[in-house]
Amino acid sequence: MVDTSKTSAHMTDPAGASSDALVVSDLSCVRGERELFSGVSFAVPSGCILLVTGPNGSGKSSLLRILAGLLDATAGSYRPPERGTFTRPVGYLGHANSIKIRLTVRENLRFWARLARAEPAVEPILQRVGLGRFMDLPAGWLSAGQLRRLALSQLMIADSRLWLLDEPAANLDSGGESVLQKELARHRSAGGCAVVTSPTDIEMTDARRFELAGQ
Amino acid sequence: MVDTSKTSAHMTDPAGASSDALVVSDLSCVRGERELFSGVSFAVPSGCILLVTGPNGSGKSSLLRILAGLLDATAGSYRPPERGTFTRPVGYLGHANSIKIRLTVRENLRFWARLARAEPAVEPILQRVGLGRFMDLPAGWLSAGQLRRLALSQLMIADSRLWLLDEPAANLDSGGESVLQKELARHRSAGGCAVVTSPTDIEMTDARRFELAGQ
Amino acid sequence: MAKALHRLANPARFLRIASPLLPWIAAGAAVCSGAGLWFGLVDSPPDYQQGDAARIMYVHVPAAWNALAGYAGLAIASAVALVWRHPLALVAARCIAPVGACFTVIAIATGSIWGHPMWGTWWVWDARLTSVVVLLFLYLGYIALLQAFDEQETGERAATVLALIGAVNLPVIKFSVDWWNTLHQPASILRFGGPSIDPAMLLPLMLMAGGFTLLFAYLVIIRMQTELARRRVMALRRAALAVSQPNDA
Amino acid sequence: MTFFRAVVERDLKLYMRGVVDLIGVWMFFGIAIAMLPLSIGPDPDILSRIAPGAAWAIALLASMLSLERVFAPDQLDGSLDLLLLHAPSPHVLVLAKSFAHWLVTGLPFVVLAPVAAIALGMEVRGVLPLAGALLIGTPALSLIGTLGAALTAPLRRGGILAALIVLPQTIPVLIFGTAAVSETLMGRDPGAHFSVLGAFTLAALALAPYAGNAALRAVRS
Amino acid sequence: MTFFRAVVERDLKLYMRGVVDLIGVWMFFGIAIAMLPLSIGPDPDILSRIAPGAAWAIALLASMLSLERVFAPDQLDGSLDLLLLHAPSPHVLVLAKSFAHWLVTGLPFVVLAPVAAIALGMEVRGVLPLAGALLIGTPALSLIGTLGAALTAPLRRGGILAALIVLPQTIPVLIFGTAAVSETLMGRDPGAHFSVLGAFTLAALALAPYAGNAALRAVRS
Amino acid sequence: MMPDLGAFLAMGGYGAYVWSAYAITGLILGLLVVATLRARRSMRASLDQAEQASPRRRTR
Ligand code: HEM
Ligand SMILES: Nc1ncnc2c1ncn2[C@@H]1O[C@H](COP(=O)(O)OP(=O)(O)OP(=O)(O)O)[C@@H](O)[C@H]1O
Ligand SMILES: Nc1ncnc2c1ncn2[C@@H]1O[C@H](COP(=O)(O)OP(=O)(O)OP(=O)(O)O)[C@@H](O)[C@H]1O
Ligand SMILES: [Mg+2]
Ligand SMILES: [Mg+2]
Repeated sequence: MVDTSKTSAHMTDPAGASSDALVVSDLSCVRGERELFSGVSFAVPSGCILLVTGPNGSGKSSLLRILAGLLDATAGSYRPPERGTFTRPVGYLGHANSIKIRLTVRENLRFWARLARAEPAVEPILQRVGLGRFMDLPAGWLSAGQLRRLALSQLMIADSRLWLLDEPAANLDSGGESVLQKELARHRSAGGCAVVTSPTDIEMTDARRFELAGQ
Repeated sequence: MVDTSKTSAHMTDPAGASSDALVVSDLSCVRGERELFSGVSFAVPSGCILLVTGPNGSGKSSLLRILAGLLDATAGSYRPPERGTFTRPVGYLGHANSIKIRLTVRENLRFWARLARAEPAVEPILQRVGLGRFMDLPAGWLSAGQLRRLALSQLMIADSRLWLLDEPAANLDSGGESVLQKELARHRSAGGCAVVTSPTDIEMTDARRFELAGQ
Repeated sequence: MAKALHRLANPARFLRIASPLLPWIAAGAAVCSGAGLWFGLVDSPPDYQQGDAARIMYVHVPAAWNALAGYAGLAIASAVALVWRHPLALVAARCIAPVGACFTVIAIATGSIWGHPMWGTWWVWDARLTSVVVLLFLYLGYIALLQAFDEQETGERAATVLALIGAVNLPVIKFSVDWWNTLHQPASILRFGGPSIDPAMLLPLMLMAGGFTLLFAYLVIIRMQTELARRRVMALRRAALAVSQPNDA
Repeated sequence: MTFFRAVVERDLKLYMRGVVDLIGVWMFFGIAIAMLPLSIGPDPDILSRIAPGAAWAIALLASMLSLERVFAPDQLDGSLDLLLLHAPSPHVLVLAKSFAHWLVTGLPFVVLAPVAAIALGMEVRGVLPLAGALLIGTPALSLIGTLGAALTAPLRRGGILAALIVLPQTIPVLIFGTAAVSETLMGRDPGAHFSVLGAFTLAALALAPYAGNAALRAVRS
Repeated sequence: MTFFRAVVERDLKLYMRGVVDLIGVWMFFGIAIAMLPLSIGPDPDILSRIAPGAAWAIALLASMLSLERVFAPDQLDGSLDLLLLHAPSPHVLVLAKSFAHWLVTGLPFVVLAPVAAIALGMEVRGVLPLAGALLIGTPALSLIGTLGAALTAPLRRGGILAALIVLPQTIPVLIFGTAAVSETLMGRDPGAHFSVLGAFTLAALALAPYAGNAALRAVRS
Repeated sequence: MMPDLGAFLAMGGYGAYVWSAYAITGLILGLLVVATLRARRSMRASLDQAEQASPRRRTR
C-alpha cells in the first residue's frame, strides 16, 4: 500500500484557524480495502477556493463526500465552517445531478429552494445559469450541459457557506464555465469558501491548489 | 424559429463522396417543438475526424443520435460509411456510459465484445484504457473518469468504421485524454473516421471542425 | 494497514482457540448422533399411539430446536456487532444464517412427512407451523440482504439492522400467530405427546439434540474459519493490487 | 416541519407523475379482487367470509410493491445525498418518506378496500370496521416498509428484496387487522383488536425513525 | 442468433447477479402464499379452493413486479442505445428480452406454483393442469409485459395510455389459466381452456415483436 | 439384535415415512457438511497461494 498523501499542503495552521474556515486534519480514506489517500490536511478560510486535482480514481469525489458528511473517513477529522451570515454551513454538488426528470425545471429548483428555506425566487437564478427559457420544460428534456447548470442552480439557491463542487464544469460549454466562475467569485466575495475538484488542471483565478496523487 | 445552421460546412461535395465517407445532407432536427438545427451538411471521409462544437443545448447530442440511427431527423438524409475492412459500420458513445454496475469491468466489456462479434480479447483493451488493475472489480466501484474509460473501451472493441463520440473526454483526466487521442489516431490511421462533440473548443490535432450555433 | 492488522487480531485469537476444539466437537457430534440413532431407531419402543412413526421425532424436534436457537444466536451476534462493533460477531452472524436455515428446512420437511400419517395431510396452517415458515423467511431475508451488496461490509451492516428488527419483532410475530390460530382454528389437529415422554424416548431425543447442536457449532466454526481466510485472501490480493501497476496508462 | 412538508409534497408529485406505476398497483388490486370469484367459484357465503382478509392481503401486497419508489430513485440520481444534507435529522426524512408512501398506497385502500369487499359480498356493517382497521393499520405497513426500502436503497433492483424482508414483519398487522373486522362481523366487540393494532402502529411510529436512520447509515458508503 | 443468445445470457446474468434478487422473486412468492392463510384464515376448505387462482395471481404479480427490469435499467444507463445499434433488428431484441424475463419469472413458477398450491391444500390431481397452464400461459405474460415495459420507459405521458391498454390484456390469460385448472378439479374437460390459453400465447408471440419495436421507437425520441 | 431386517425397515408400516424423514435429514446435513468442508479447503488453498504471491506480486 502506497502512501499517497501530500501532507505538505497545510495552508494555515489548523489549530489556529478561525471558526469560519473549513479545517481538515490528517484525513484518510480506504475504499474497497484500497487506501485512496491518507494524512490529508488543509484549511479553507472564508473567501478562499481550494481546487483539488488528481487523476481519475485518486479519491477527489471520496474526499468531497467525506467533507459533506456523506461518507465516513477512515481516520482523521474535519470541521466545516460555521454558517455565519449564510443560511446553511455546507452545500454539495456531486457527479450526479439530483434532478427529477419528471418534474419541470422550475419544480426541481423550487423543491430545493424550499428545503434550504430560501425564498423561492427561483426564476432569477434560472436566468443567471441560462435556463430562463426552459423553466417549464420537463427536466428530462434538458441536454447534458443544461442539466449541469440546473444542478449548479440548486447549489446557488441554498446559500451555504462552504461549497463542495465535484467537477462542476463537466459538460458545461464556455458560457456555462463563465457562469460558474462568476458565481464562485460572487460566493467568495460574500464570505463563502469552496472546494472544487477537477480531473485536469483548470484555470481558476486566485485559487489554492491541492493535488491528490493517486497511485 | 431561428435558423441556426451553418450550411457552409460542406467539406466534400456530398454527391461525389466515396462510399467510405459519412455523408450528411441538409439534415434538420426539431425537438420539443424547437428547431435545433437545419440544413446541416458535411462529409467525413475515412481517416478524418470531425469535431462538432456548440453551446449547451445546441443539438450536438441530437445530431450524433441521428447519425447513429437512434433518433429520426426531421428532414434531410445521411449515409453512414460502408464498413469496409471493419466489422461494423457505426459505433456510438453517448453521454451515458452503458455500464452495468453489478457486472465486473471485464464482464461488461466482454458482453459488448460478444455483441460486436469481436474476438473477446478484452484484457489488452482494458490495459490500454488504464483499467488493467480494475478488471475484476464490480463496475459500480469505479470513479467517474474510470467509468468513462470503460465506456470508451466498449467502442474500441467493437471495431466500427465510424465512431460517434459524445463528449468522450467528460470526467477524464489528462492521462485519459491522451488515451483518447491515441486511440483516435490509431483509428483514423486504420481507415476509420469519427465525429466527436465537445461543448468547448478543444485541441484535436488535424481535425475538421463544425459548429452548431445554438440560439 | 495497521488498522487492518489490528482488526485481524481478534479473529486470530479466535482461530487459535477454536481450531483445536474442532476435532472434539466433531467427535462429540458423531458419538451423540450415533448413539441417538441407535437408541432412536433400534433400541427404543414404538410410541403406543403413533407406532414407529414417532421415531421421526428424533430428527424433527432437535432440528426444530436448533433452528430456533440459531436465530437467537444470529440476533445476539448482530446486537454485539452493532453495539460493540466486534468484528467477529459479524462473521459469526453471517455464518450462522445458512446453517440455521438448513435446520429450519429439515424441521419443516420432517414435520411435513410426519404430518402425513398423523394428520392425514402434509401441511396445515397451524400456528406453530406458520411461525416456522416465517422463521425460514427471516433467515432467507437475512441471507438475501447480506449478499445483495457489492461491498461486503455494506451488506453486513444492512443485514445486521435487519436481524435486529427481526429480533424485536419475532416475539410479536410468534404471539400474533399463536393468537391468530387459537382464534380461528378449532382445527382437527391431533396433538401428540404432552410433557410426559417415556424416558426410553427421552434418551435418544436428548442424544440427538446434543449431536445436532454440536454439529451446528462445528459447521459454524468451520464456516467462520473459511470466512476469515477469505478476508485475508481479499486483503492480500488488494494489497498486491495496490503495489503493482505495470501497464497502466 | 418545512422540510417534512416539502419532502411529502414533492414525493406526492413524483408519485403522481409516474402514475402508471401507481395505476399498476391499483390495477393489480382490481384484478386480484376480480379473480377471487373466478377461482373460488361464486359461492356468496365463502366469498363474503374471506372478503375482509382478501382486501387486507391485497392492500398489503400493493403497499409492498411500491417500496422500490421510496428511496431508490433518490439514491440513483443523487437526490438522497442532498436530502440527507438538508434534513434537520434523518429521522424526519424517514418519517416524511413513510408518510408520502402511505398517502399513495395506504390511504387509497381505506376507501377502495371496503368497496371491493362489498363487491365480494361482505356485509355492509363490516365496512366501517374494515376502513377503520385499514386506517389504523396501514401506517404501520408504510413505516415498516420504509425500513426495508432504506435497507435496499442503493440496490438497483431492491424492490423485491425490500418486499421480501418486510413482509414477515407485517404479519401482526395483518392478523389483527383482519381479526378486527371478522370479530365485528361475528357480532363480537373488536375493541381489543383495534387497540392492539393501534399500539402496533404507535410502536412502529416511535421506532421506525431510529431504525430507518440506522438503515440509511448502514447502506450509505 | 448470436445476438439473441448474447442478450439472453447477459440478462440472465444480470438477473442472477443478485441470484439473491431472482431468488427474491421466488421467495416473495413463497411469502405471499404464506401470508394468504394469515389473512383469510386457515380453513383448509377455503384455502384449497382458492389455491389455483392465488397461485396464478401471484405468478402474475411477480411477473409484473419485475417488468421494471426489462428495459428501464438499459434505458437509464444508455445500454438500450447500444443494444439497438447492435441488434440485427429490434424484433430480435424484444424477443430476447421477453425470453430472458420469462426464464426467470415464468418458468420457475411452473414448478413453484403447484408446490404452493399443494401447500394451500389443492388436490394433487390439479398439479399437472396447473403446471401445464402456467407453462402455456406465462410466456404470454412476459411478452405482454415486455410491451408494457417498453411503453413505460419514456418519460412523456404517451406511454401511460398504451400501458393501460396493454397490461389489462393479461387478465384473459389469468382467467383462462385459472379456469383450466378449476375445470379439471371439478372433473370437467379443460381442453377448450387450454386451447384458448395457447392461442393467446401464440398471438402474443406473433404480435409482440412488432408492437415492441413500435414501442421502442416511441421511447427513443 | 437384527433378527428381522425386513421388520426393522418396515417400521411398523411407517417405513416410507420414517426412512424418508431420516434420509432427507441426512441428505441436507451431509450436503451442508461437504459443502462447508470443501469451501474451507479451497479457501485455504487460495490463501496459501495469495500468501506466497504477496507481498510483492499479484496473484492473478
Ligand atoms: C411441517 C410441519 C411441522 C413443523 C414446521 C414443526 C415445527 C416444530 C417446531 C418449531 C418445534 C419446536 C417447538 C418448541 O420446542 O417450542 C416442534 C416440536 C415438536 N414437534 Fe413439530 N412441526 C411440524 C410437524 C409435526 C408433526 C406432524 C408432529 C407430530 C405429530 C410434530 C411433533 C412435534 C413434537 C412432539 C415436538 C416437541 C414438542 C415439545 O418440545 O414441546 N411436529 N415442531
Ligand atoms: N463504493 C465503492 N467501493 C469501493 N471502491 C470504491 C467505491 N467508490 C469508489 N471506489 C474507488 O475509489 C477510488 C476513488 O474514487 P473517487 O470517485 O473518489 O475518484 P475520483 O478522484 O473522484 O475520480 P474521478 O476523477 O474519475 O471522478 C476509485 O478507484 C474507485 O474505484
Ligand atoms: N427528449 C427531448 N424532447 C424534447 N426536447 C429535447 C429532448 N432532448 C433534448 N431536447 C432539447 O434539445 C436541445 C438539444 O439537446 P442536445 O442534447 O442535442 O444538446 P447538446 O448540444 O448535446 O448539449 P450539451 O452540450 O449540453 O450536451 C436542448 O435544448 C434540449 O432541451
Ligand atoms: Mg470523481
Ligand atoms: Mg449533449
